Amino acid sequence: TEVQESAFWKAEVDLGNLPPVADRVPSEPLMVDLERKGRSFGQQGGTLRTMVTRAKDVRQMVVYGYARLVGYDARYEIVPDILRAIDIEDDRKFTMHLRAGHRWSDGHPFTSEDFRYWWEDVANNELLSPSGPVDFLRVEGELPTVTFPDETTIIYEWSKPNPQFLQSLAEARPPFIYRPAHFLKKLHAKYANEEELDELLYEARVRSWPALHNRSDNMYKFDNPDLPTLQPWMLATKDGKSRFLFVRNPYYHRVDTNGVHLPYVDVVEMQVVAPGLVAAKANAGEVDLQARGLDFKDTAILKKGEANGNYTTHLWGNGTASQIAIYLNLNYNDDGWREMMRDVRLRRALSLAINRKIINKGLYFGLAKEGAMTVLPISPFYKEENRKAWADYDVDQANAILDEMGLTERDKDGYRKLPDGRPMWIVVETAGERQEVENALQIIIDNWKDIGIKLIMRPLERDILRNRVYSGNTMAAVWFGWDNGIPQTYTSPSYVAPHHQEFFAWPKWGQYHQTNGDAGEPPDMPAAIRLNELAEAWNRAYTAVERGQAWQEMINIHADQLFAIGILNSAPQPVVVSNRLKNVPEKAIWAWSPGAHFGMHRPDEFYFED
Amino acid sequence: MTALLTVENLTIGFDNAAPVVDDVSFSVKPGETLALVGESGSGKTLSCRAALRILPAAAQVRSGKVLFAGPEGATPIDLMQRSERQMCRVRGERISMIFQEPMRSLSPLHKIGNQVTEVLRLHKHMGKGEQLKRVLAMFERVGFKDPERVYNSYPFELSGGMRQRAMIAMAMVGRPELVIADEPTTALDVTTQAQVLGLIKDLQQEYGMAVILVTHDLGVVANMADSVVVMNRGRVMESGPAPLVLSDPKHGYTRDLMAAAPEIPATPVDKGKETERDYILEMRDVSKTFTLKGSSPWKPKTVVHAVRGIEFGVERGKTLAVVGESGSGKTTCARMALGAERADPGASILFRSEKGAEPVDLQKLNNVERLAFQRKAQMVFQDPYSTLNPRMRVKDALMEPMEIHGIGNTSERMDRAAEMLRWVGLSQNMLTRYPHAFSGGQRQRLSIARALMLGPTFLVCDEPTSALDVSVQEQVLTLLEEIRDRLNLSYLFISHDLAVVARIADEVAVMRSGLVVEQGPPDQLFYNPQHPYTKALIAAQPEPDINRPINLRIVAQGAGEPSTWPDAFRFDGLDAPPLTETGPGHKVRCHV
Amino acid sequence: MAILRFAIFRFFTMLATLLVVSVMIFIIINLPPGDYLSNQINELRATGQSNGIAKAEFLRTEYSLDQPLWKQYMIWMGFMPGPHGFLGIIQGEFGWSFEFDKPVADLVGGALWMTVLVNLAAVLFIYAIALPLGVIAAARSKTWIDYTSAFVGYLGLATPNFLLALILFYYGNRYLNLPIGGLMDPKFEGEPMSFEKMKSVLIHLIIPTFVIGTSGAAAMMQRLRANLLDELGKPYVETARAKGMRESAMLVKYPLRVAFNPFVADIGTLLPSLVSGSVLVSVVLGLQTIGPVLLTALKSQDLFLSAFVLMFVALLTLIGTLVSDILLALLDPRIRFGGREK
Amino acid sequence: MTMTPDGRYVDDQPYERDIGAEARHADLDMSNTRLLWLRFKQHKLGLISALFLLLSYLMLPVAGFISPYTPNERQEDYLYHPPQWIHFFHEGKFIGPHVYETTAQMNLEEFAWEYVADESKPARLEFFCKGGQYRLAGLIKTDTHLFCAPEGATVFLWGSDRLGRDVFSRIMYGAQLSLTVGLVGITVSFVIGIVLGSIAGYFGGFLDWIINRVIEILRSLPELPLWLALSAAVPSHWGPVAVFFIISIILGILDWPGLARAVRSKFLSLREEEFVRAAEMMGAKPSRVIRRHLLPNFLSHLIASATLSIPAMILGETALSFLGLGLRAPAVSWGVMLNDAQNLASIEIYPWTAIPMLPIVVVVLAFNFFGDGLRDALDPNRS
Ligand SMILES: Nc1ncnc2c1ncn2[C@@H]1O[C@H](COP(=O)(O)OP(=O)(O)OP(=O)(O)O)[C@@H](O)[C@H]1O
Ligand SMILES: Nc1ncnc2c1ncn2[C@@H]1O[C@H](COP(=O)(O)OP(=O)(O)OP(=O)(O)O)[C@@H](O)[C@H]1O
Ligand SMILES: [Mg+2]
Ligand SMILES: [Mg+2]
Ligand code: NI
Repeated sequence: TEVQESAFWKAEVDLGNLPPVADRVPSEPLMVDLERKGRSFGQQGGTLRTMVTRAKDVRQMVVYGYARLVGYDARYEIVPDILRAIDIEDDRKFTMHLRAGHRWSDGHPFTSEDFRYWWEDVANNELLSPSGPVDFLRVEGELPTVTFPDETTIIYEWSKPNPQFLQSLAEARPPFIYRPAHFLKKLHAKYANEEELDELLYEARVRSWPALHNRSDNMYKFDNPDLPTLQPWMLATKDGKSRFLFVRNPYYHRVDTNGVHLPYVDVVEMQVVAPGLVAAKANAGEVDLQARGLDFKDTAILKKGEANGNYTTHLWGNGTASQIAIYLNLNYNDDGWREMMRDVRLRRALSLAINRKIINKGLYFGLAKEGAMTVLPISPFYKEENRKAWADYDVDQANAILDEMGLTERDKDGYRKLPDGRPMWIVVETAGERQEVENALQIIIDNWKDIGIKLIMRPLERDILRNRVYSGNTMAAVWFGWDNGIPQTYTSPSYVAPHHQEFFAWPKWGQYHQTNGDAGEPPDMPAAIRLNELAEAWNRAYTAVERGQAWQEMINIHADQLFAIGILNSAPQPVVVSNRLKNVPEKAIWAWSPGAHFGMHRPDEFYFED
Repeated sequence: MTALLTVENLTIGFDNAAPVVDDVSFSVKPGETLALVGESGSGKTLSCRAALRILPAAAQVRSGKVLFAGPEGATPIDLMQRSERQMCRVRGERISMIFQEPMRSLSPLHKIGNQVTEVLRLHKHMGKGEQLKRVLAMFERVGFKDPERVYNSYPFELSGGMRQRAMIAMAMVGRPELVIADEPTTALDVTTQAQVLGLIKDLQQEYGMAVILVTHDLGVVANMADSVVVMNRGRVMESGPAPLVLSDPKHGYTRDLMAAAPEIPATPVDKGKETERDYILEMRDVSKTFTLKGSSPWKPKTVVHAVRGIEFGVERGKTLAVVGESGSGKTTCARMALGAERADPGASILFRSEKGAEPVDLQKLNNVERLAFQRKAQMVFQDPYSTLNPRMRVKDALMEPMEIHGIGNTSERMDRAAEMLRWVGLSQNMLTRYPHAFSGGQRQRLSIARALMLGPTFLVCDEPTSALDVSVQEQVLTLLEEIRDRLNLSYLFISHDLAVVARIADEVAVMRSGLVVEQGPPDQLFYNPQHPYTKALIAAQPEPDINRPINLRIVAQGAGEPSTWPDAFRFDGLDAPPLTETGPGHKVRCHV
Repeated sequence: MAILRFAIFRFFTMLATLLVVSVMIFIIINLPPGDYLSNQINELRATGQSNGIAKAEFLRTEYSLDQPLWKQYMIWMGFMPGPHGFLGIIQGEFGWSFEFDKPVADLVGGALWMTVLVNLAAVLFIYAIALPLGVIAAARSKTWIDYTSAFVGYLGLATPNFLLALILFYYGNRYLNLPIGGLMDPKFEGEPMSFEKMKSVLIHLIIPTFVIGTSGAAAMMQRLRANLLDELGKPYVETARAKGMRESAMLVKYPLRVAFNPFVADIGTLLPSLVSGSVLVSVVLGLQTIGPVLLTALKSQDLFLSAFVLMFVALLTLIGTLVSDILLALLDPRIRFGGREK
Repeated sequence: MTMTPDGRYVDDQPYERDIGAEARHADLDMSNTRLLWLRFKQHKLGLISALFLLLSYLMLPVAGFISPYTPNERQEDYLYHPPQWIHFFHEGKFIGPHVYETTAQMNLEEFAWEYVADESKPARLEFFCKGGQYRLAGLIKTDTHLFCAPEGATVFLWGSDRLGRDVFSRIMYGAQLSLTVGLVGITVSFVIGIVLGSIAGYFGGFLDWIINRVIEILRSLPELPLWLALSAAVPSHWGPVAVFFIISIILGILDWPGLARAVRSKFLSLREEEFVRAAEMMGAKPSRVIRRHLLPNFLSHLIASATLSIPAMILGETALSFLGLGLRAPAVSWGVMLNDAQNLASIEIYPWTAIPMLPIVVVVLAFNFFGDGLRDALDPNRS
């Protein structure tokens, strides 16, 4: 089938400013068979209105656009997207094939030169990347050999497997291993004319070319309309403050099987509004597609506005492993408490004492799934018993456990005492941004009181909270569970191992790993050491089965050890969809990773029906 | 001819108390002057205010009508029934009022010129230039030497008399049909008073203006009034044509009043003289200059030489009276005598608390000495209203000096306050009132009472009786004399009333333009005045006798510009002849 | 000349004060633990992105954030040259916003105008409402108009701004078709000023002005009323009445001027409040003013950006106090410059 | 009355030269406070307000007794319960105060809770009954409540909130904090503001200069970062009330410059008044002049300012909690409650969660009228 010219660009084409569509799409475009995906074919046109809460969230368009070298499909499998194909040998050698005739949004050909430029002139340039290429390209410290045999082929090769490689490329925030070379060379000392570069530096008021280059090559920020892109929509607003328009990329690489050039929607209008007003504006029917900035507690008001606002509110499930999770800081600076918290029995007792049902009922209308922090059912590693482990409300058992631990002394208010005589007051710090957390803690305060433990809630500013946790000043903190609640065998288990300080239970172990031992402490609990070993094993594994085994054991350890006390998961996330907008799934998972929120549902296939 | 304004059966009261104005009626015809005389606190001011409907909020008009004749032939309108808005067209334009206490009655934040011109702006359609001309002309006529300066001054930069004249100018400049003048000349020296009275008469003749003149000064009544209303305790005691009432008072109160009127005795009374002089206060080479604030920052500063090289002393147990032209620096002198104002450098003001004691220089007191001095020296202020804290009950105001100096306990202070009030002829029940709930004369007596609370040895009285009717004045003067003699008090006594001065003073200083022009014991000064200004003063003293009108010629000559005086006395700019002794204790500023 | 000398003297005091303030501001901004780049790195790590970290480290040396605090201050102020001949405030170089990746000067320009617009509207609203109402409430004290205005004022004062805004937005949109949030219809953004844009801005200003203004208006009204009531009993008011002045004109000319004294004293805050007055309100109402910029800058410790805004506000505060002192002297001739005579 | 033919009028009532001294009034020896009270009594609205405030404050220690529930007591089956009426008549018969039992229904269409009352079975309210434990006046532990619902029924006079807590009870308890702690801040700010303002205004000169500089610097100092820094600095184990208390005081400390400047400028002009000079001439010390002469003449402004600070102080925490500071659960205050209500659902679907606005407005108005009454009583010119 012939690809049809879009009405949107027709005038430009007629004027000769733009080549006809046949010359714009790659010679082998990605053909999308919507029928087979269970969707309907649509038509081009329309403006899709959506809202963000900060101007810098224009980057959401990179997330939503989700044009990646490879990306997840609806079954969470990684398939080529920008790439025509990818050949993988033992997870060791990756041969990437570009689409012939693929072009950047400014019409310049997209070739292996763009990959070479990044690898040689950016990632390996000391000034631009002082610490060398990014981590995911290192396998036990080893960098790949990268070769560019021809215009459309790029080969990344390691001596050992790098199972994270593909997954990273499919992330919501991908490591752009290619850059528009033709555009950036003007800013690169190696290529640019010195005088012109100086002039550019002066204009931009930066002091060195790396600074300017760094600023200009940020493909994720998406705030520079001049920077060529491969995303379905490209930014058309210069210096926007509260409103950004994105128009269809005339060179986009996807076409539906009817020959209609994607994306269907011509223009995306993104408006920056105050966080508190998102629900009000959605209720007034001022958006076509919105989930960011909406909370479950807004559902009632959203439902109420449906009739007048001509939209429908879908409830998606949240993709994080736990909507609310309490992290006892195993690296807390206080010795007595640290030892206490490292005792798994305490964590179990605390978990058992939480009445999850009531929290679910009060906060989520009973629509979330109560349970400990583990993976979601659609993950292959899901086990019902893990979700249930230590998560059934049982005050007596909890009390029994605590008594068994020897914490029988109580103070005059009925709170237990630590062996050193201090009362058992657990200060739980939160980033005071989510009302539901406060409400849940409110219930947990009562719950824990029943087992003689006092919970003190302390909301802090997000950054301050992080700093406090990382330095070991925080006793316990509340955050989401793992971002990625649906890991597959190929998902790197790094985040479930003590590798990151961002897992608030082990900030210092994480630092130790992240800084290669410069800071923090090495893990010294058997379970944590085992997690490390398993992560290692996953890395070294050659087969999916081996990786799966490692994964499963790690998940089981978490379930047993309760490094984070999960409350519930799959919390409903309201998604407001205009009644005119089609192809938006009614039920889906709202996840940053994997899935890039709307991204993996391919918003370029959404269309307006008149 | 029909009456211009008729007040009929006016009764005014406060709260539930007995009326303070009780069934008062009077009327005034166009071109006529009605004098309202009577006891202090008898309701004169309230009756006048009622006519303009600007009574205090608490006052209730219990009955009565105020009829104001419309333009020729129209039926009179009852002002009591008019709307506020309609009253606006009567006030200021057709009836204007001169208030008794000029300081408080002028806005402190606006220049005099602005406040006076306002009347023209409101009621007359004329250009800015014309307004200015007219206001300046009026200023000149009320006796301002330097109208421009006054135009640009703020009220607190003027002397008491100057403010009063500004009020007069404000009332007159719109040429209303009726002027209600409430004690318009209390703060004016007699020459200026004569001038102002002359002005009122002139205007009356020119425009047929009617005047209601509230005054305590029977001399003024005799000189001005066509008819008289005598009030006492809120009631009209007697009224009728002036010649008849003055020459043949029928009512007992009127007779009392006439009898109490002080006069300069026809023959000198010899007051015992001592040779050795024991000064309680001595002022040497005291000058004071002020810089005006009103002028714009880019114009050169206006400097006022309020006092220039004063040299005199107050003897222990004696009274030094200072008389002189309004604005001549009397109050400034008095304030410096109490250390309330800093004199220009070079001055020395010495105070001896006891005979032969080491003198202290008021310019260089430390805190302890100052407190000790303040206990001994007190002041009766010229403008009592503004020196009373409006938010302090009289009780507290009176007790305050004793509190400050830690004398007595509360009940003793209270008793003393009640006692003092009785001394000055006020009821102790007034103690709970706030200052605004008094009549002008009553406030003046409060001021005296407060000054006496501490039992001072040195008292500065700045026009202490100017607002008092003659009988109360008599009572107060007697009181002052009595305690002076009993307690050996010394007074610096400022007054414009020569009769009062003649009665109380042991020595008199006459001031003009910041200088003492003549000084001496009253028996010499009054019977052998040397200086033309002194002569003018004496000539201008009004007497309660219809047949002895003021001799305006002498007044005009003496009161005129110093440059018009005979050679020997003439001032030349800031240069003045020296003070030369012409007789025993008698000094005159002249070239010999 | 006194005023002139006074003004010059005050001007130099102001500079000295400003210097003190700049030190304190710098310290205070650095009080919360961490700094922008560390936070940024943490954030990057938390979102699983390690590839931005190198850049952040790069910025650290670029902007001398690795230096001790006092050196950072000196460099920021321009007393000491930074790397790459980095200039400071006194050289007219306001620094760099990490968060927005732009020179501070470029960044605040537009927002400043919007801020001034919003707050000017609020100030006008306050004066336009509070002045007349305060005067009327005093002149007609204890009447329905007095009570009603007090009630409405306190209602506005006693409702948290955000709740008030939400209520007004919700029902305003529902029944009056007023826009929710923002300062103009998004489609006008970046457009040159036009009649339509003007209209849009005005319509969008209605609710924010009301929300920001009510508390100020209520405050001003009640205080003005109290001060006026004090003045109304004074004899000079009667004099003015006796002149035949209309009540309203009289009130405005005489007592109001006296009653205005405390407000003039506070005019100093007017200027800075034009910029910073409505920080939190702007944040919750989603106005594109300097408020949200400042708040995010502070939260993320975007050092130079927040320091610049704060310095600017401080400067305005100082100028404001200066102006208010001069106005005060003009308003009331009795107020002298200088001390009490002993 | 006599009218003589020559147009004279002479009063013919007997004339005595001197009417004897009047009897001494009783109120002469009355203290100023008593006189003030007598005058205050005449301002009806002020009087009512004062009584209301008095009652409110008297209620504080027994708030626990009056409220049927304790503040954080959750009725898990009654989330977002609408306000319940107290009925007296059942089917036309008077049976005393009672409510009806209700059952919750989840409306999955609208995602809102709905309650159906069982009108057939009246549940009589119990009095002096047992309920959640609380401390009377913060001291005596007890569990007796004035009234509560019988087993199986609930009494939510003003509805319940998201967690099933009784709004009425929470407002009662919230008053304990909102009506007290905020006032501390006001006091601090007033004391500092007035003291420094008067010193600057009265003495002028160098002192004035210094104080003015301090004011300028304080005013130029950014509050926002200060709060941010503070929120990180307060020790974790501090209770929410302690934190709030400190914050109120700091709020007060930061708040005084505005007032100080107003006081200063007013005093600069007042000190030139004649009566101030007169007092000085009598030897009054500066402190006395300030207390007795200057302050009373500025009292109206101060009273108005104080009244106006009250809502700001009650609500100050809502602004602060935005920054992660301010009062927080489990402490209850009106601000905390309103904070919870800051979303559309609370306004549109569960409007009773915004009820705490009412007591704030009422209390603030009461303070206003009380202040006005006071001002009026102090006003010498008043009728
Ligand atoms: N606001 C008030 N409240 C109570 N009593 C008042 C008030 N104003 C005036 N009075 C009383 O009313 C009486 C009459 O006062 P008014 O001012 O008319 O006296 P006056 O004749 O003008 O006396 P003076 O010659 O002393 O000025 C006085 O006794 C005074 O105390
Ligand atoms: N604070 C001031 N600022 C400027 N000029 C002043 C000030 N006080 C007084 N003057 C001027 O000083 C001169 C003397 O004033 P003073 O009050 O001593 O006069 P006085 O003799 O008491 O007059 P009167 O009899 O009218 O009260 C006047 O010209 C007055 O305008
Ligand atoms: Mg009088
Ligand atoms: Mg005088
Ligand atoms: Ni006289």
